[in-house]
Amino acid sequence: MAIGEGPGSVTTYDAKTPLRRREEVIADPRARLERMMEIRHAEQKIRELHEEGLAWGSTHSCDGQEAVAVGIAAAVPPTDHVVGAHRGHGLGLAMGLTPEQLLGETLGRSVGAVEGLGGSPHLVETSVGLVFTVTLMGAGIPIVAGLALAAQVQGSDRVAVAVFGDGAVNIGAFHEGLNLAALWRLPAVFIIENNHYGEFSRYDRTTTVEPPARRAEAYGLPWTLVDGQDVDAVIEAVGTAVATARSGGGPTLLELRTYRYFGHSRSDRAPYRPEGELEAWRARDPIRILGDRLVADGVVDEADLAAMEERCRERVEAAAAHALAAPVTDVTAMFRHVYPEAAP
Amino acid sequence: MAIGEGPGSVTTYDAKTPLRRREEVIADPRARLERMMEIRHAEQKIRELHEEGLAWGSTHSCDGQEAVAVGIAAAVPPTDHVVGAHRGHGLGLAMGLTPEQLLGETLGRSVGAVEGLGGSPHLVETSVGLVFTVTLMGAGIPIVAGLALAAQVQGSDRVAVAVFGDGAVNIGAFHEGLNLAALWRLPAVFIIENNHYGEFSRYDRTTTVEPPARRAEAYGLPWTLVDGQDVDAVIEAVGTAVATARSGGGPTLLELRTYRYFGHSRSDRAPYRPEGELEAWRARDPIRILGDRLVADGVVDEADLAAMEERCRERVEAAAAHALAAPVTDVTAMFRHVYPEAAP
Amino acid sequence: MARLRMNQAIGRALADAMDEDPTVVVFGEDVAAAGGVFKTSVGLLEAFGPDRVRDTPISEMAIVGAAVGAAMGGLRPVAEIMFADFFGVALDQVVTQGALVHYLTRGAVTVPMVVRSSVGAGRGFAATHSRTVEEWFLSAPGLKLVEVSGARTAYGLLRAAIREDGPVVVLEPRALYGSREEFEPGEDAVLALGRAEVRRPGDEATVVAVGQTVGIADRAIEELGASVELIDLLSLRPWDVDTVLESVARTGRLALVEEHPFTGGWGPDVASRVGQELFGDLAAPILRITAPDVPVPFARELEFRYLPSVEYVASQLRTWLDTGKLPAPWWADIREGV
Amino acid sequence: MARLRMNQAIGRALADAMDEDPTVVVFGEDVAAAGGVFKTSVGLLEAFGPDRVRDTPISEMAIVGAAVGAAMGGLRPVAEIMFADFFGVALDQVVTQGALVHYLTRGAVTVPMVVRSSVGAGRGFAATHSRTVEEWFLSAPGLKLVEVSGARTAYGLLRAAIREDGPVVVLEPRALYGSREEFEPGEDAVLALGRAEVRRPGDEATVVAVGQTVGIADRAIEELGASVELIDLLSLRPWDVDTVLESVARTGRLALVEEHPFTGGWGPDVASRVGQELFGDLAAPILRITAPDVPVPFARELEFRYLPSVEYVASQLRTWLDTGKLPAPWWADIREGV
Ligand SMILES: Cc1ncc(C[n+]2csc(CCOP(=O)(O)OP(=O)(O)O)c2C)c(N)n1
Ligand SMILES: Cc1ncc(C[n+]2csc(CCOP(=O)(O)OP(=O)(O)O)c2C)c(N)n1
Ligand SMILES: [Mg+2]
Ligand SMILES: [Mg+2]
Repeated sequence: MAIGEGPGSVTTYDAKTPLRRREEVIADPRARLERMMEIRHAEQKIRELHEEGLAWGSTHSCDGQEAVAVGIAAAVPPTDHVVGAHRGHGLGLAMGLTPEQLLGETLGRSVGAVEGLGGSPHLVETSVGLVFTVTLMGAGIPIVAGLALAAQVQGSDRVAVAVFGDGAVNIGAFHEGLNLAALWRLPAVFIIENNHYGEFSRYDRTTTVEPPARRAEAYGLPWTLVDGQDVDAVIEAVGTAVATARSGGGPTLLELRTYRYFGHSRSDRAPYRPEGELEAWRARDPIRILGDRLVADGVVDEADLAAMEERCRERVEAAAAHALAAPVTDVTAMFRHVYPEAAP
Repeated sequence: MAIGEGPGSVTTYDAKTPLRRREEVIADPRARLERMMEIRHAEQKIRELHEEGLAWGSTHSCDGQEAVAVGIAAAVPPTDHVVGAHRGHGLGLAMGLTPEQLLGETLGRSVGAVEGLGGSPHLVETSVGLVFTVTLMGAGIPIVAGLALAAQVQGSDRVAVAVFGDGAVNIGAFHEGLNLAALWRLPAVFIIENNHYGEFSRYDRTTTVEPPARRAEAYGLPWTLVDGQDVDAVIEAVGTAVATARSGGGPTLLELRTYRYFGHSRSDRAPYRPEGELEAWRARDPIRILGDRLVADGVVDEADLAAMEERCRERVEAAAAHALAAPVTDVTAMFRHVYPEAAP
Repeated sequence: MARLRMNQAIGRALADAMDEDPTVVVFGEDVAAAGGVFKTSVGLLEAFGPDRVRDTPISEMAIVGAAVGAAMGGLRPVAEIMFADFFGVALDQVVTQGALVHYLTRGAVTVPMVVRSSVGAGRGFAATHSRTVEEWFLSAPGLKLVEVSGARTAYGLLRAAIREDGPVVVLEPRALYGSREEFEPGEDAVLALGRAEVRRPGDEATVVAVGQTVGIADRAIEELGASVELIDLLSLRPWDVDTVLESVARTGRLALVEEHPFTGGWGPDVASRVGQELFGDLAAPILRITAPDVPVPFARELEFRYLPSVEYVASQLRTWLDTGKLPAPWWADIREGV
Repeated sequence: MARLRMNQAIGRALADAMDEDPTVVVFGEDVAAAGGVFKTSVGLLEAFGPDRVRDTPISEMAIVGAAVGAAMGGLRPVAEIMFADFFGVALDQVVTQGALVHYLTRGAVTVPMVVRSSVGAGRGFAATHSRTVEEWFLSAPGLKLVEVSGARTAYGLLRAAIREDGPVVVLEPRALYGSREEFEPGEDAVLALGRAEVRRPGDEATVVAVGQTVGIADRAIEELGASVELIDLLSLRPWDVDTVLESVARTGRLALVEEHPFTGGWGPDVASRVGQELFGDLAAPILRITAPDVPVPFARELEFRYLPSVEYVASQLRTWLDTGKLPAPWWADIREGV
């Protein structure tokens, strides 16, 4: 096995923390709610760090898309392989990365998920199966086919999952990767996280079929359109697709409908959105939907919600303080891991 | 207009010959039959030239696929733009290239379609709209979108046509090119020449939908499956698609079902074909189908057919003799047309 | 005179070209309604309409391929590839299709297309969005390649590229999009492809730089206080052999300041050619000041260490001028590539 | 001892590696049932079954991407890209994805993949199927690049590449697939990446060649009758600086025989580095014997004129050895690039 055998990142938190955090999300709906709140707080904090001039460079927030991230993390066991895309803060935290790992990466510190060498679009944590994050549109799709091929050849029951944006459905790698995965009936799940926009273009201004997931038919694959604001719907759909893949039923293409509350990246004020669109989506806020449901079901009460929010706030603040206090990544780090160390 | 303005090839036959030959094919079913015979003879001659060691290098014969070539040439006016693919001897002759141009190119002579610089997979003759031939799978598809974009922006009623193999439907450029053409409703027609094989792989062993043309639906485009052995069916389908494109109705994806009688290229004896497959297709030989029809309709009689065959044989023999007598392309030719001449 | 940011100068060049020639069209990801992610095409959609200024899907192969076809069909398309790293999915359309059409049609078809793209580090875009990948294009027969170094050269070279009858790739250092320069746009500002510019005269040594290293080298020479000639290469294919040779023949020394890692890029071609032509006439070995052979790191401190800085370039030049020997690069003592 | 054609040696290397290591898998277009269009994988499907030996669709991006993923997932995939020109549609997966995974996961994930591909002219495949595009890979941090020169090195380097824990691109001159060489396959035949080989000793000059130019240079030196050392570079990234420098320091002269056009390719890096390191110690300018800067022409006479021939290499070397000056290339009097 190539994954997880490397020396791994040097971090000050416990190496088992991500897996523990992941197990919470898998096991407990309250943990899912809290994780969604944590993601929201982390995004807010990242914006602050940028405004204060402490963070820099490329970053993409996912406020509004938390149910997608947490739903995937809850439905996919940590032994499966997931490849994410550039807008991955939420997926990273949901899958188990610590806020320190995320904020450290954003700040270019040694405690970052990849030691500050990749930046926040490049989160990885192999202990929970987040094996790579791809920032070229759709490039992760054939890679996930390859991960699934490995499982198939090895006779493993591991499943490989690709998460990518609606913008990636028009790129060549999407086509080639899906065809290959379908042809070889690979144990893979392909997830379009349709937040309605590429950078500044609504998906229906660039994509010629509605819904985009219908493209699955071009490869003889099943597809499902899912309410990405409802974490339980996400878990259900992803879980079904993963189970199908695991039992030899081949790949599924899922489209999770969601919305990003902020611009594509920091400088984008999103002037291209039609009036009222943001408000309509905010009315279906994924945190509220799950919160209301858990309150209605008597699983939590309002005081619990407030306590969760407070814990998330504190956790994120502590993570930021910790990351800011951590050393800037050493210059020598850029020379490490360019090539694997030769066996001694 | 960029096309046709360049200095053009130096050839000894009349520069108007290709257009005249094209007009014959458009106007007269007998000319279509004779052109199909000519293609068959030319392919036979090319094999001989290779066996005799006179020709060399990459070449792909299209015996069995003549109705596709001639049908397209008959349905598309010479003022439209066509981009072909590597297996293009038939399309070239059908569109109007002379046998000298084809055989000269095969032999690397100055009388070749592109002076022997491209080889027989790179036939071009702008006077009849064969504006480029692409030998990387599917790469012509976005180029044809671009040609159609030019027509659209210019307000011209020109249509652009891409002809490519069944092997090209799994390449990224197919996906990206069709989506863009559909999105912009470009005046283009995309033609899959499905001869059932890539190099040595049957199309259904690499392609996950049946028929491949159904992929049009992934771009909201209409598609048609056509009997590629019946030149009249080809003319009808291509003509309809071209008319749709010309009148602003956007692109169509056509699949013309056909079969290549010989291997992929010279060295291939095609051992991968199931027994009886070739014979079954030979029973639906496109030349025979049209010949029988014209005889049945009283347009030609058996003597006419024999005369046509004889003319084709003679024309191809004369072309071969002429090409062999022509000078080998001069070494300085490889330095010409690398860049356009600067305006004087 | 106008004082424009480089991105504004590019927008101005596009607008002037579109005004002059109705066959010029512009397309790419978010170039129309949004005016480009780097604001290099602001206002074009409003001025020239949706037929000539178009947003595309995220489909780099289709973008370049459509430019090839549109150019064959009689337009002068200017396509944008947002980050040059993305040519990794579309290189075929540039070098194997577009650049060969004229040759393979024996001059019957021309491809007057321009593909613009941003390059380089210094903006926190990390490993996959920060390379200058000039070597992907340098050896492509039929293609021309330029890299601009500021607002004025961006304007002048883009206008020249649009007028060119063959395909041209224009690389724009994205770290410079916001930098301003004063110049007079218009006919007189159009530059010639294939020509380098002497940016400062000198007689002790010649420095050749490209893109964002031109400004860095300029400040480094200033700091140094030596009489060093600075040449902005501008065109990478073909590059201006005559101007470089003339200068080095005079100064006897050549240093290159490259953003690219030591291996590959535009530098070795220039160094190797000058070494051949001026064999025996050089007073010192050719100095290549480059980035190290590693992926572009994200952390700000690392990214600016990766890039040749003014101080680093000055110190390298100083040692080399003083000793006539090659100074070790800053990373010499770090075990590389492990 | 076995006397194998180069394509057989490649098949043997694949079979031996698959025997040795059950994680080795092979896929690409028509590599399984047909044994490869160049017959480099004949019999593997029968020997190792359809799980480990697979035909793919014509989808280069998926082929390389699947190799990246399969390698991440614990296999050692050997993917085939039929003609290296086709990397123009799949370069991203090699240099921007595969080569960066180890770095961007800080060593947590390795990518032990090999991508084999055929390169070069001399077989009548014309402009779009004949380039050696080494410059597309030369500057890619995280990647290794080799080019084989016959049956023995094809076997030895491929086996080494398969054992490597990072991604390796193996270029195979397709003109040599049918050429035979006698050697003993097996453990002792495995070569080390990063090492050049001295193919013939000499003390008047050093010639460095790669791929099919190794044999051409060898015959040219033979014809010349001079004492010229011939080095087969074999590895292009990283290249064996020590072996080359040691030789040139001894002989005082360096000539490169390159299949690539004069602009770009592996030559300028070697020439520029040697020029730096041995400044003042060279008895003559570094000679680069290359192809001209034009697309590969189809006509047989032209294609073999394009490629450096034995006679041409010998005559270039002779003039250079005799005069200490650079001879003009054969195309010097032809107006180039028009
Ligand atoms: C091949 C490629 N083209 C373009 C880009 C630039 N880019 C980065 S993010 C983005 C928009 C992506 O939209 P989508 O896939 O919907 O993801 P989202 O940002 O909405 O999460 C683009 C075009 C890229 N990274 N890769
Ligand atoms: C991108 C690319 N990949 C692979 C090839 C090699 N190749 C040449 S022809 C061919 C088979 C093409 O099959 P198809 O498209 O069905 O056309 P046909 O040969 O049947 O006419 C292949 C794989 C290529 N030219 N381009
Ligand atoms: Mg989106
Ligand atoms: Mg076919």
